[in-house]
Amino acid sequence: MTLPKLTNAQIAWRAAQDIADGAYVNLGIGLPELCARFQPEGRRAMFHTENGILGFGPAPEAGQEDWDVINAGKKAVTLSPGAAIFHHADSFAMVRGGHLDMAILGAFQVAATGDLANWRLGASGVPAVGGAMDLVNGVKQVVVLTDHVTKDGKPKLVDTCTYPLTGVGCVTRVYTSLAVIDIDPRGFVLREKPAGMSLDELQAVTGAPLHTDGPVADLTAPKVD
Amino acid sequence: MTLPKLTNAQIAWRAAQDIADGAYVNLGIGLPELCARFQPEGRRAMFHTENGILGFGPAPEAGQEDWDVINAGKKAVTLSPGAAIFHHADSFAMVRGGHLDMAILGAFQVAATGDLANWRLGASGVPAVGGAMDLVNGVKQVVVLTDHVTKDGKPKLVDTCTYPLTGVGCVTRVYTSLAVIDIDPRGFVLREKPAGMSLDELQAVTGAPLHTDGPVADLTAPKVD
Amino acid sequence: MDKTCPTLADAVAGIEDGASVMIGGFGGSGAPIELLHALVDRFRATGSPKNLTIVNNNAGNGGIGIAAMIAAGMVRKVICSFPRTSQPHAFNEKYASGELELELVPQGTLAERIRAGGAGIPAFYTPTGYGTDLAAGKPVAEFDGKHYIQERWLKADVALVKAEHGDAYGNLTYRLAARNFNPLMCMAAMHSIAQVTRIVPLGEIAPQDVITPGIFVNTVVEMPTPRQEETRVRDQEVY
Amino acid sequence: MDKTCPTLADAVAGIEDGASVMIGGFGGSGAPIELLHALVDRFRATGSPKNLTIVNNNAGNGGIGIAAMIAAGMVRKVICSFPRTSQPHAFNEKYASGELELELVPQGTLAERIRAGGAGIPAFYTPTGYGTDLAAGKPVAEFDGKHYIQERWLKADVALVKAEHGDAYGNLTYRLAARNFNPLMCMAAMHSIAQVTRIVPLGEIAPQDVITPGIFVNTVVEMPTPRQEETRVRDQEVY
Repeated sequence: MTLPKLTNAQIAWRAAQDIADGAYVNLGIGLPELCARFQPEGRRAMFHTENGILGFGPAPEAGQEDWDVINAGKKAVTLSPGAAIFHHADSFAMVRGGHLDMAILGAFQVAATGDLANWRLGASGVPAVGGAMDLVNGVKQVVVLTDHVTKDGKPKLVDTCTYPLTGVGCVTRVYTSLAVIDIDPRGFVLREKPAGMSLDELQAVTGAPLHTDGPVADLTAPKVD
Repeated sequence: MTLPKLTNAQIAWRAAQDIADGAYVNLGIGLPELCARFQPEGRRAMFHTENGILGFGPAPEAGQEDWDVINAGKKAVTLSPGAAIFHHADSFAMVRGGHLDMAILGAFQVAATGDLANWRLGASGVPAVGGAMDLVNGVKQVVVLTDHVTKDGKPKLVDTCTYPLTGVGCVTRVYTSLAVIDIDPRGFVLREKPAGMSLDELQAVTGAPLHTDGPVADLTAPKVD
Repeated sequence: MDKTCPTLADAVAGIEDGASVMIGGFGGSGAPIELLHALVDRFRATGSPKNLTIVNNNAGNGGIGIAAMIAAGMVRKVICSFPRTSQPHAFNEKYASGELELELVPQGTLAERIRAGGAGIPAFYTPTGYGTDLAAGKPVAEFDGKHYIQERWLKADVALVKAEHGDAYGNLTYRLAARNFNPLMCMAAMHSIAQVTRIVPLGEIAPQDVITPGIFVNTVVEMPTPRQEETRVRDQEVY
Repeated sequence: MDKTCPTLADAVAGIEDGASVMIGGFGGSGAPIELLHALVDRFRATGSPKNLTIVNNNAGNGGIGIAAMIAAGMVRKVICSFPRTSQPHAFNEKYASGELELELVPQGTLAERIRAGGAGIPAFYTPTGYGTDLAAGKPVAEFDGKHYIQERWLKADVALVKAEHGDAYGNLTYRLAARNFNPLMCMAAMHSIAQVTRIVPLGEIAPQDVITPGIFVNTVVEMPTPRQEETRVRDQEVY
């Protein structure tokens, strides 16, 4: 079966539609970073990066990089008017102190309890955590962007995470290639799915029960990249 | 008996002779503030004030005050070249974190154990603590400047403080109107006393035993004000 | 996103009865006197906000600012390090009569508790106050052979601060040592209101010169001619 | 009082075997590459300092800076949040062979532990890491119905940082987001050494523009032409 999946850019586009004007937002490395491209017209979020910039703008032209203006992924960004620079303790005061409205992160697994695993696949290899554990415990709303399944087709939305946890009960919304899902005390609550996919088909690639709560909308996104 | 007492300015002068060049020093409100006037030639200490200035200079001319450049006693000071301004948490990071070399404070009582009482005379009245408790627990060396006795002739250097404590075992040196005294595990160790006063006479106005440890020097100070 | 507000009265209109209010400044330096007077005006006109808990290093001087709030009867409790001032009569009278509660906190602990509130640190250990009356009832712990007491974060519903420049995003700078408690209080309050001498266009404050990033500020109101507390007290001004 | 030092080699001459060394920067931004290379030179010439514990957000990239120190065999342990980089081979090889110990710390906890070390706060509570493998063995406490773990301060013998301007008293400014961990590390080390692009006369840094007050700095050395890590790694430079 070929699933009617959104591309990564489309997942980011869909998530970006829910970022409010003026929201303070931290975008994780990789897929979440793409959200910055797709802000709806008339809205401007204030993007935060752990290394001490609030209100940074898009990447500079190649060759115009200033390597003292970078994001958490060590990519060059730019300073928009009204940006602020601060040290790491102040940066994580913003994070831990509940001042950021939203953290948009990637995931290896998300559990129906809101548990998140996104920092380590197992006991081997070199572990690296960065700011993920701070973000999931401090930011007001933690949302995850991810493919709905792993490369070999296994569910990434699960009953219980089998990989080491990043945080306990922290995720409240997931945007996947196949669904928009809220997490509340019942577990996964389906909000959107592709029009061409039945609830049973979606449930078959999801590792924990999908609840519904009123009508499920169609998951759509324009062609973007 | 008229005691051969140093004046307040002379006590401050005597203490100032022991402030090293380049030392970072916090001067308490009142008598300790006078030390800044008496720095030996060729030395320059860096004075710290709790409200967020390091390296302030003398008071401005009357009428030239800038009320955003004040010390902990809310008196106007000036900014010397090389001064720095910072917020209160950073200011007390300097204090609590052991970055200041010396705090020079006043006292109601100092005990032979190094306990200090200087913030409250008893249960009545309005209590006020300011930064005293932070200073005595954070600064590398805490010294006290005080008259040797109270206005009605009672010892201020005592066996056990009867007033509420500011800090436990924190004072290591006391400059009084009649003596220079170190505090070590033995208790008060007399270093200097007026030439015209016997050890017995000094002991009679001191509330705990005065030990000696080698010769006791003469306590002298020029006429200053 | 525009955090600017046209008037001092509008800026303080949302403060509710019983609110905890952090007030910046050390003595008069950095004290948002005009915001406080707008609050006194509102109280006189409407009876609100009352029963306030205020957090400041001091507890008002003379007849203006915090002293005017206390004298007006808006304040139930003061959390501060040093209520003694050159003219402390407003505080002293209400304190002596039992109308005003006092929580005395060492100055560095006060600053650190406020920072902790802003930084999401619910508790920390400090040597400050160990073995004294101000440690009464607080947990004690030993680290590396030395004793420390546990202190809790301090947060507030509102912060009122005085800054020099501010922009529409809420970025602030402070004049010289008027910085003091102000940046910390902006971090620790649910709603931070800054009176600024000048509202400047976005970008006029260079990113590296911002002292309080706008994320910590909700409302910016211009007060181009603030009069310093020290001058007002010298002039025996009573608000 | 003059904290300036004539050469990079002199600046790092006092660092001892077994020392803990905080190294500023995030990736290449704010990384004191030239000071690190002076330290590598000294190790190659004398065999010292060795068995270092280094504290940084990362663990070296390519063949320069921290990666060169690790490859040279000077480093026994790394305390960091994110050892993965674009070219992590120096770390990965020594880590895989067991020659290098790793203490992994969440980035915000790392920053806060360093600040706590500088601020005299021996321990604090944070929600970060609660319920995860990185909380193993740490005390847990509940405040207001939420769980937190206790973290200890982090101090070091030496800090090596990169600043933009510095003066004889040790006051520092940083270039844009090169600030990152540098001011915190200056606070937390017994001896802080700053390479600065320019040593400026006292007073040229206005008091309100000082980012790191000189009390936190012991040695200032001018390095007028620092080359950024990103450029060196792109050029495949190996020190």
